[in-house]
Order: sequence, then C-alpha cells, then structure tokens
Amino acid sequence: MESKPDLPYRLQNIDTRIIHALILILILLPLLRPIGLPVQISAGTRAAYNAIEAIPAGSLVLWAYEMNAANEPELMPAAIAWFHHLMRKRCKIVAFSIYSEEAPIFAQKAFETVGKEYNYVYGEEFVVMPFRAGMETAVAAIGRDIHGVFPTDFFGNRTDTMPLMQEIKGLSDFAILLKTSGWGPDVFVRQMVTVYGIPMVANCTGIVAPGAMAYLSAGQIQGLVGALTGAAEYEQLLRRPGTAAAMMDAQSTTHMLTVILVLLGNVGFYASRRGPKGGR
Amino acid sequence: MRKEIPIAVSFLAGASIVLGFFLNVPFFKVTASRQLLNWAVIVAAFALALGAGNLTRIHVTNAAKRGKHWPYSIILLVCLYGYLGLGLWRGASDSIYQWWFNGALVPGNSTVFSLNGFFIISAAYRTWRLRNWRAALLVGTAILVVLGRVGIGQAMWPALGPISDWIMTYPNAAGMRGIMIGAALGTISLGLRIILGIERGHLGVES
Amino acid sequence: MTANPQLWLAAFITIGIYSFLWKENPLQKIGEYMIVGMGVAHSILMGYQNVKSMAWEPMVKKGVWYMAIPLVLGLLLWTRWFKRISYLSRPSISLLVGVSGAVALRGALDADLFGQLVATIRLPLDNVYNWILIVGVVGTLTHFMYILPGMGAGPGRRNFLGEVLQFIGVYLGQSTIMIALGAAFAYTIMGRVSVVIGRVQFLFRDWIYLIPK
Amino acid sequence: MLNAGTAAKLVFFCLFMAVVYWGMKAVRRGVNIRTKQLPGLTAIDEAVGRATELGRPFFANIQASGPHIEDQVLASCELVRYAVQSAVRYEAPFMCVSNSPDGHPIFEEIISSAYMAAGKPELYNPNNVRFIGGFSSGTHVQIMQLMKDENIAAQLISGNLMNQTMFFAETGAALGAIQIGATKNTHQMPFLAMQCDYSLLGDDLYAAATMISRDPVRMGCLTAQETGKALALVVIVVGVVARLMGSNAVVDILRR
Repeated sequence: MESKPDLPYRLQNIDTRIIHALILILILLPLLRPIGLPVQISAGTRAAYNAIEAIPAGSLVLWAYEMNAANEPELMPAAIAWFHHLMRKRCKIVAFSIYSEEAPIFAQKAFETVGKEYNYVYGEEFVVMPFRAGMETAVAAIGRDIHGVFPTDFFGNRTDTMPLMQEIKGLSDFAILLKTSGWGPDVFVRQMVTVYGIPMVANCTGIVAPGAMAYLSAGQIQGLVGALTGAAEYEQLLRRPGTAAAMMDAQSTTHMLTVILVLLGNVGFYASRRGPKGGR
Repeated sequence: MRKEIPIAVSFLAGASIVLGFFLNVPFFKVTASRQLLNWAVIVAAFALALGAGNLTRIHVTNAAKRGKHWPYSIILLVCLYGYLGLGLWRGASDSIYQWWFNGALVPGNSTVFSLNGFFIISAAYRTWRLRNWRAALLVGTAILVVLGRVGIGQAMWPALGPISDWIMTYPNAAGMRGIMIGAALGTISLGLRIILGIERGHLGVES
Repeated sequence: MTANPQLWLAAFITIGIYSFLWKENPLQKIGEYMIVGMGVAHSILMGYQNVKSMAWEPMVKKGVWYMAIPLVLGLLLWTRWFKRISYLSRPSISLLVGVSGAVALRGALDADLFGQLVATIRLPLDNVYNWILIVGVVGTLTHFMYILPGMGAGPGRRNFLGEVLQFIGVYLGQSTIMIALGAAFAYTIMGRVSVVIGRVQFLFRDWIYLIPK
Repeated sequence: MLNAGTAAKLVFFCLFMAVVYWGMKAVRRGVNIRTKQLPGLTAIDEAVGRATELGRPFFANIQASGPHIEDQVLASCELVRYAVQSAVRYEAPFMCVSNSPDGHPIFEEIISSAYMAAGKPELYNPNNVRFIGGFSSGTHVQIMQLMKDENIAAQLISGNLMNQTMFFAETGAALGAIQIGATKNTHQMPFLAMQCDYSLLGDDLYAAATMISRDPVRMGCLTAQETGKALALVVIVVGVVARLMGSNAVVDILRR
C-alpha cells in the first residue's frame, strides 16, 4: 500500500497495541473510582440461589471445586458467596476436584478465610479431598465408591475416622451437588445427576455457561451461576456485596469498549465496501 | 499378541461397564465397575507423569546442544525437578510449597491466561463484521448479550437484561442442545468402536 | 507498596508476561518456562498422592493384594518413554481408553441423548418460546446431517424430503447455531475480561496500594 | 434382569450397533454412500494454494488437552493427511505442530509417508513436524512465537481445542494467513466461526475425516450416527405431535 491509508481503512485497522492499552486503562479507571452500577438478576442465578436456599440446614453438600489458576479470578467470587450461603446454614461440605490439580489448595485457602468467620471445624463440617486423575472415569468412580476413591483427604488424614465422612454411605446422602469449574456440567450430569438423582447447581466460567444452558433448561441442573456477572448477581441476592460487585464496573467499561470498537470497524467496513477499494 | 491383548483388555473392561449399565447383575453392576473405575483412576494418575518425560527429553537435549533458547530450558528443568522435589519432601499442603504455588504458579498461569482477555476484544473488533446474514445474526446476538449482562447496558436500556436472558434460555439452549445430541451420538459410536476393538488409533503406529 | 516478597515475585512474573503484549522479551520467557515446569511438577505430585493413597497404602497396610494390578499397569504405562519396549504400555492405555469410552458411552446415552430428547418433548407447549426451542433443536440436528435422502443423486433425482431438510438445515439450523455462538462469544468476552480484571486488581491493589482495599 | 429405565436405551443401542455393522458391510461391498459437501474441507486446497503462491508454510496446528490420544486428534490426523498430500503435490512448504505426545508419532508417520508416496523424499524435513509439549498456557506462547518466526501463510487449527484457539487464531490473522478451524468443543466454536475463514464445527470434523479416509469403519459409524439423528428428529416430531393430541406415550416409552 503506497498511498496514505484512508479513513475507512484506518477505522478497520486500529493497532492492536492501542486496543490493549485502552483495555488496561478502562479496567483501571473504574477500579480506582467505582461507579457501582446495579446488575439485573438473571433467571439461572436466581434458580441457583433458590436451590441452595431450599436445602435443609445442616445437610451434606458435595462440591466439585474445580478451580485453577487460570479461572480463579472469575470463579472465586461466586465460590466465596456460596461458602457464605452454605456456612450460614451450617451445611457440611465435602470438596473434591477431578479436572484441576491446583484446586485443593484454592479450596483450602477459601476455607481458611471464610470458615474462620463461622467457626467451622475441619473434619466435622468441611473436608478437602485430594485431586483425582481420570476425568469422567474418576467422577463415575466417586459415584460408585466415594470412600474407596478418597481413603485420605488432601492433608493425608484418614477419612474413615472423620465424623463428617462417617455420615456418608453413598452419593444419595448428599442434599445437593455444587460445581465450580471452567468446564461444563456435562460430566457431572452424566455420571452423578442422572445416575443417583442428586440435584445439582453449577458455577461456570463465561466460556462454558452457554453450553450449560441446555442442561439448565432440561432441568438436569437446578441453577447456573455464569461468569463474574452471575457472581455479582448472587452477591446481590445474598445481600453481601463482595469482590464481584467491585469488578463489575470494569466489566461494564470493557464491554462498552468492545461494542464501540465493533461499531467503528463496521462503519469502516461499509464505507470501504462502497468506496473504490472494496472490503476483504 | 501385541495387538490382541490390548484389544481384549479394552473389550473386557468396556463391556463389563456397559453391561453393568443395562443389566441388573451384581457382578457387572457393582463389583466389576467399582474396581475397574478405581483402577483406571490409579493408572490415569501414572499418566500425569508422561508429559514430564517428553518435556525432560526435549529440554535436556536442547540444553546439551545449546539449541535455541537453551538457558530457558535449564530454567524449566530446574523449576520442574526442584519444585517436584520440594513437593515430595514436604507435601502439597506445606507452607513453603504453597508459598511458591501462590507466588509464582498461580499469578503466572493466571496472567498467561488473561492474555486471552486482550486478544478476545481485538478479535471481536476485527471479526465482528456484518458480512452476511449469518455473521449479522452472530454479531447482533453477541452485542445484545455483551451489553445485556453488565450494568452499563442495563442502565442504558433496562430491557436488555431480560432480552439477553431470553436469548440464553431459548435460542442458545436450542442450538447447544442440538449440538449436544449430535455429539452424544458421536460419543456412543466412538465408545462402541473402542469396546469392539475397531478403533485402534490409541494403540499408536504399528512398527 | 507491599513488602511481602511473595507478592513481589508474583508482580514480577505478571509484568514480565504482560510485556509480551508489547514485544517478545527475556523476562516474559523466564516467567513462561517457570510456570510450565512448576505446573508439570505440581500435577506429578498430585498423581503421586493419588497412587499412594488409593493403591499403595491399601495394598501395603490393608493387604488388598489386587491393587498391585493397577500399580503394575501404571508402571507399564511409562514404557512409552523407551521406543523398543513401548508396546508394553498398550494394555494400560487400553484399560484407560476402554473404561473411559464405556463410561462416556453410558453417560452420553443416558443423560445427553435420552435426557435431552425427553426434555425437549416434555416442554409445556402453551409457551410460544418453547416452540422456538423445539424448532431450534430440530433445525440444528438437521444442519448436522451429512447423509440426506436424495442428496447428490443428480438434479433429476432430487426428492422433496431432501429439499425440505436442506432448507431447514440452512435456514433454521444455521440461524440457531449462529445465535448460540454469538451468545457464547459474548459470554466468553465476559469471562476472559474478568481474568484481566483480576490481574489488574492484583497489581494495583495487592502490590502497589493504588486501589483501596 | 434389566435395570430400571434402560429398556428403550438398550433397544436403541442394539439398533445402533446393527446399523454400524450394516454400514461397514455395505461400504466394503462397494456401496457408495453420498455425503454432503463440506466447504471447510475443500478450503484446505485453497489454503495450500495460497501457501504455494507465497512460498510460506502451511501450518497444521493440532492440539490435544491431555497426554492421551483423543478422538478429535485422531480425526484431525485425516485432515493433516489430506493437507499434506495436497502440499506435496504443489510442493508447498508444510509444517505440523502438535502438543499431543501420542499424536506426534502418528503425524510424523503420515507426513513422511506422504512425501515418500509422492516420490519426493528430499522435500521432507523432519524438523517441520514438531512436538511442542505441555498443556499449560506457556506452550501456547511458544507455538505463537514459532508461527511468527515462520511467517505462516495458512493455518489449520484442529483437535481438542481449549483456550489456545484465541491465541493461535489471532496470531494467524495478524500474519494474514488463511485459517481453517475444526473442533467439536462447543466453547471454542464461536472463535473458529468468526476468526477462521472456514470452519468444521461439531460433527463436521468427524464427517470430514470420514469423507477423506472413506474407511468402512468410519463410514459405518457415520451411517449409524446419521440414523440416530434421523431417529431423534422423528422422535421429537412424533413426541410433540402426540403431546398436542394429549398423549404422553413417547415420553413414557423413552423412559421405559
């Protein structure tokens, strides 16, 4: 291209480094000076809240705590909100992970921060199980034989002597199955929900939430907290603003930036299509 | 024999699990499937080390040959074996182990992953062009949902929230469900091929 | 600014990797190779704990002798590193693939195929939106059909059913898929941006105290 | 004898097996099962043409999510086979990168034998079939760097794709490469649909693999899957019509 690029061309080809810098600035500004825009509550999140609200106080909860370093910022706010919700009801929680080797450490960290507030006792009201390899096979194995798959917990303590684990005979003893992960609920629906009839509520990253909608509308999962927005909605329902609420303004500005950029690109695209050069 | 035994193993293992699903026979339904599943979990744990072998070979060769970026290969090997040694010695719940976990591994992985966040917006900018009706549908939906799920969009037009909720619950669920039914058929056919021993790709190249 | 060396290390790695957005550089490479190595080490450690608590301890302490079988199969898996004897790993792989194939087959048949079909048929039909869902599912399924009646049999032999299915697949199917993909793209933006927000929060709140806690 | 609620599933499963068997037999007997054209498949030739024209490599980027051979990687093998055969014909530079330790030897085999079969072994460079291992984000950055170093002209992204899709597709686009994407993972489909010039989404990947190999087993399975889809369509339509007429019979049968 010898001649100086015209406006439509430039509108379509903004340097990515400028875009990246804009993203950083637009994230930083609302974090420095929060606006506090409220979020409307979506049906999936409300259903998730109601499902957890409906379980009796003190019941057993199985939690697939599949968090890893990559999706921790997105999943942690909702997980913390769930911890508060369950601990208010003094539910007994068994956390395990199949897809993420890093998850037990995150579960331990979250328990240490939130559990203190409610004086939770490890081993009686909360257990972190170690990571298990084998993906879908491991989920099926846990369903068949939870004690055989987890003879020890993450810290190496024997589980058969734990008061919490002695209460559990099989999977149907759990009142609800929670799932926090960057994967869809498919595997858990296939190997736990349909097989043992235990209700399930999922918290997914944004990327898999749309796929999970098919399970939600089929009634195979009871609720869905999708992405950070879902977490912010959940915090509102719980009346306990947490980290997600603070992050939502930055989410707003970046989404706005995306839309503006897309509009500029399309204006350029149509202008150049009508012009002599033609689009791509 | 090099092919027959593996095929027999996958047939016996797979068939007992499938039979356990259909037939109410305690051996298949309970005993066999419980043991097989537990065994598979254990064998899969060994597989976690497989990648390390490859990685070690590549980077040892690279460092020895002074290949491209060889100092980094040494960093990688030191981190791999040093960290593994620390973990084996002190255990994963140890505080020093977790210090490095939270100080290096978590921020590192999280940051590399977050590069996606930059790329996805520039990708949206570059690709969301209204070229034809298909692209227009995709872009239109995406814009509605992008705005509809955050406070700023809902403040501009309160109906956006319910609209994006509706899109997620009906047309999106329909598309995902259709894809899912198709994928389920694919999974069934793959499982069948494996159990019956007609799918042999996983057994590797015949030498 | 924090005095915690752990946060300094984390900030160093974060900035190092972000500098890649501008240009390839050694700092970014160090961070990258470090996390690859440590990530593999962590997953091996988790695997080791798996084997120890599920197989080794029951075998040695409780005398569950048959746990030796998965242990041997697991060790055989490592023969893949040695080309000459790598065929010994095949039974172990077969066990893994056979079990996971069967488990997936069972689940797909039950939950994904029958579960979703029943859910589609059972929708309350007095709601017009549910009709959109049903039509969308039908369209998507048709779009993913590769063998249609009368297809490719020459212009003279086209049949009506094939034409109708083709039409449904192109118009209803593709539009449903495009809407679904649009929603998925939007949700992904949401998800990915939140990870960036997490990193920015870390840098400016936890590391240099610019954002109030 | 039967577990509760599995009768209908068992009938379907047996039927499925029967169709697979029948389809395999039919193909072996020489019955030509006609299939729909997939634009994503023919685009591979266009991409190879572009690579030839520019003298820059065609880059086959096959990703796995774990250390084992996955069905999507196996299906991608066929795409690689198709691409390399085309590349050998036009003498286009060809590269293949994979992170699957088990897939890598298969790719080596496919690619080297394609050069041998065409009688051009001197064009085969083992260094162009690379394993860049590991499943963490770090390796994705290494592959992106390689793409930039080689200045690729066309890219095939395929396999069990996870979050790396965005990295590769963006890098490819920045280099102005023609891109073809293939995966069945729903969460990566939107990117392939938008960022790639052509895409093979969902079952397209398997169908394409089947159409290339024309292998009786694959054909048999494709026939069975198609029958299954047709059956699903019929069940939905009949079930909804029955519901309209006030009968719940279809649901009851399915749950039998």
